[in-house]
Amino acid sequence: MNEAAYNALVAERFDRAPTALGSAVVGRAGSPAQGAAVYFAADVEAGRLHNVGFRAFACPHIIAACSLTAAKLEGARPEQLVDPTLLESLKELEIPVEKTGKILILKDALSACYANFQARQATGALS
Amino acid sequence: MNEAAYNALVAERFDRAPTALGSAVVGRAGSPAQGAAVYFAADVEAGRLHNVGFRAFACPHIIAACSLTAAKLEGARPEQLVDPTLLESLKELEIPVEKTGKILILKDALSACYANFQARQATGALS
Amino acid sequence: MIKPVYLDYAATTPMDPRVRQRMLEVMGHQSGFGNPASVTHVFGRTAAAAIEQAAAEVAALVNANPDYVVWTSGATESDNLGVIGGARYRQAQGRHVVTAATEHKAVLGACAELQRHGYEVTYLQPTEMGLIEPAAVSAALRADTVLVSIMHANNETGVVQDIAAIGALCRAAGILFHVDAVQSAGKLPLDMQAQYVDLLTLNAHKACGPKGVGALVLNAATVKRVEPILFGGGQQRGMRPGTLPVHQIVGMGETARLLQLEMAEEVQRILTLRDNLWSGINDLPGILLNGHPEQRIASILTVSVAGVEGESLRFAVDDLAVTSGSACNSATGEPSYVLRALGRPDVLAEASLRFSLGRFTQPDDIQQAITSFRRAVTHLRALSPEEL
Amino acid sequence: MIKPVYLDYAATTPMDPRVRQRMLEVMGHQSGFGNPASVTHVFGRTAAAAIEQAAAEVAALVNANPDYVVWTSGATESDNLGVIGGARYRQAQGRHVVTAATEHKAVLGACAELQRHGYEVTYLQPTEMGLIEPAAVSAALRADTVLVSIMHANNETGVVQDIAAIGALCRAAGILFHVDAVQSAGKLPLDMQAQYVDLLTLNAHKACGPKGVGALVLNAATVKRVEPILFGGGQQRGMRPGTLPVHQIVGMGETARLLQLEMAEEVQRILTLRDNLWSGINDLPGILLNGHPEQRIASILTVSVAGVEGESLRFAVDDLAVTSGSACNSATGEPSYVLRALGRPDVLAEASLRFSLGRFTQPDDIQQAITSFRRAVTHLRALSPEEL
Ligand SMILES: Cc1ncc(COP(=O)(O)O)c(C=O)c1O
Ligand SMILES: Cc1ncc(COP(=O)(O)O)c(C=O)c1O
Repeated sequence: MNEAAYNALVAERFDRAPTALGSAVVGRAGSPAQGAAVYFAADVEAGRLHNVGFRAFACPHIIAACSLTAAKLEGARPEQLVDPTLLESLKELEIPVEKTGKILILKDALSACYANFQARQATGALS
Repeated sequence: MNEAAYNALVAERFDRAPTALGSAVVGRAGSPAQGAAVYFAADVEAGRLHNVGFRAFACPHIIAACSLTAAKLEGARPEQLVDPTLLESLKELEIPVEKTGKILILKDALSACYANFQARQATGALS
Repeated sequence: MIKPVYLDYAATTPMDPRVRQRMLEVMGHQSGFGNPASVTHVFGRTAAAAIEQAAAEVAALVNANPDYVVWTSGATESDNLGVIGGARYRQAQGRHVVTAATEHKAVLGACAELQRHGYEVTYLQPTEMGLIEPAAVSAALRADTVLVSIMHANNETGVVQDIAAIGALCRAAGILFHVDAVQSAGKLPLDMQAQYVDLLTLNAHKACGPKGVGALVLNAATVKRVEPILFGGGQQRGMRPGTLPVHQIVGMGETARLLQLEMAEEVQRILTLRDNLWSGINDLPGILLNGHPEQRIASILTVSVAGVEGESLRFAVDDLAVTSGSACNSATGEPSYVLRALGRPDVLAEASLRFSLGRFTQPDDIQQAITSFRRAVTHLRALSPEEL
Repeated sequence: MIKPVYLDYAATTPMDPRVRQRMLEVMGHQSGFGNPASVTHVFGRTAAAAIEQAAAEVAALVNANPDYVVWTSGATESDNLGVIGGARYRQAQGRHVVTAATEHKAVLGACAELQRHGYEVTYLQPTEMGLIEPAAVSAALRADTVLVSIMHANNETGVVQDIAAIGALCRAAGILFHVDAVQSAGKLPLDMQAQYVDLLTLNAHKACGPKGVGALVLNAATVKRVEPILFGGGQQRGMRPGTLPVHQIVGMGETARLLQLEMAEEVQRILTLRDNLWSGINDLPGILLNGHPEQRIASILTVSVAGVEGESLRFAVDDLAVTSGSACNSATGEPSYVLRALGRPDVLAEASLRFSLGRFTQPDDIQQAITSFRRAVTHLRALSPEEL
């Protein structure tokens, strides 16, 4: 119950200004009614993600998780959007178990982003 | 309920040491089980009561009432034991109404005392 | 760590140093500590006299007879005693009770307990503005209605009900009228006679007095007693047993005295502060006032913020001590049932903040609240995908 | 006016200045005043932490789990919650309760309330010494017995029951055992595990803490909850709603800490004082000790005086603040039902004085009590017709 249980890393990540958003690949999941809506976007250059950014209607833990994940993806290969190890560093945020459902929304947004990458690659829209 | 409601006169009368008791005429009424037992006694000389004293197993109000009454009877004529005005001065003690029953015991003891006077007079025991 | 600005007076309040002082006088180990039931000695009688004075102070605030102030452990117990004890006292007349969906949980919980014991309860729905219309109360009354419980000012929205009108209806029908006046005491005039209130719930800690003490005040003209809900040594004419906590009661008496003394000025001061707060934030888009815009107490301002998530909103204003929903709900983490009853969807009920002002609130505090709130809303909207 | 000597610690006690000091720290208007349910801000969390500490202090005194301390408004409420809430929690198992005729009215009143709701209650009679024999409890248990409530030390006589033996019986039979330990806390060792106690009633004001706060402690190993008897905001896991009175609870915590710290020495000191009192008066004829001469707590000495009237006896010792019967009875003016249950006739029950000693009692006080008592008895006997 104690909402105060946000650690310093959550607070730091929560307070950051929104970052630049790429536009080449995008992915969205969730809705306010579900308790969280998450949006990821990035540019792709030379097979690497750039300007990885996010937007979120979500609690502080999920906002911090988005921020941390976006930072980690900067310069990464698109496959890493769905790399099972990608979210490991979220442990540092000490997100309470009852928010597992909301982390899934974040994951879904990343998957959607990767699906968008694959679709755009298939159409040759990405070099 | 407030037992503290004893006025200064009650306190003063309650604290007095027991007085000398005559022995010519005596009267008793009540019992501990009834909540009060009162005993009056006096000598009779030249048609007047002397050494009017009392003993009481009773609450402070009734003890004070006995004390006041005994004092008033000192030197009085025996008929005054049953004089309806005798107990008027008890007003000063501000005895609560719920103790009316106990005042009756006091009255009964005075009446018994007077009855004893009459009986002894009839037998010629009193001059 | 810098203390946040305290704007949560509707949850509880800092104790006024004057109240504290009066309490201290009966917390000594030399005097003032007696058991008021110990009428056989001066320690007890002194304590009893202190309680009589406190009863007079509380009764004066609400125009009641001091002999009919029943001391309790707080408003929760007063509400329980008023509703359950009042209904049981009248149970020969029937077993139907009327209340509103927006009442405090202490009233709703007491009603639910009555239901478990065979009573029927009608829960009136408020208008979108939070009002319980007297006509709606009137329509709900039945031949077997024994009690109506409608609060004066709502703890989440500050909306004020027309208790005089509802009281008049009940009086005419011979039905007990219970009012929870916890949030309105000292903020609105209270007069149990003029407002036809039979049973009135008060506590001290929402008005700069001690926590853990309250009163159920009976209108001596209409109701001589209620059935007890706690059982014991027969104190308080058998209506509420237990050793009376003298320091607490003395604190509540002083609380009432200060409320009465300072009400007129203080309400004006708070109103100005609250209006400044509102005009400092309501130019942002999507800021919705919860509850009626005029029929409300000065000290509470509850807003919902469109397009932001509730938990993040609270976190973003963590330099402000405010509540989302009532303090009780803040422990359960659920969106406020009161705001939902006003028709707010869950997302908006969640993204709400209650600013509640009080005796020690200063203009600087309001300035900080405005700054913090604007920063938070702007930040969260910038982060939000809804804005894209 | 000269203050009488206070020898009425069993009715209530002066507050220890150390307890008062701790309370003051959370009665400020700058800090410590939060609502512990307001978990969203530091004011609330600070208050919640203070309450956790108090729970640890109370739990340590009785060997319990701090998470299972339920705060109440005092022992009356704790007794009600323990008896009614405990019985209702187990109601699927049956509706029979066992208690004693010499229990506090808070327990007897709670039992009577259960009876009004279809329960059966067996009231055990004590021996002439005031003991409730474990064998008598055992004989009263039935297949549908759900709860036994027996107090530890009696408030009128100081007689101590063998709760470990009774607890073992109940545990073996799977029956909840509730103990009112108000008078024994800090005077006798209390261990909910070793004594097989499931539900324990405590308060603060009988042990130099604040009035108006108590606890029902649950034995986490055997009973996870009781049914609430007050209804509201869901605080304390729904077992007892209402804003927690932080200063009161902090005061009770400190009270418990001091009891534990000082018990051994303090009990010895009090025992010496009480023995001096007893040997200073018992050479007078017709002075009868009420209750068992050894199985008793150090702090209470209750005597009946043959041949004197009760009200006059109390008046004659008005330089002593003592009680005839318990403080509760002193408000009703009736002779003690506890002394009557011990077989004392009304006249002797009426002519009884309870001397109860405590933390601030000094040898001088005892000297004055002896002098005053002897003077009173001598005076009244001299006035009495029974002596003739
Ligand atoms: C309107 C109202 N009624 C009752 C209560 C319960 O008050 P207490 O905490 O004194 O039990 C509160 C506060 O929580 C309230 O705001
Ligand atoms: C044994 C016992 N239980 C319960 C109580 C009731 O305590 P409180 O006054 O805290 O309600 C008392 C004191 O009156 C007592 O002595």
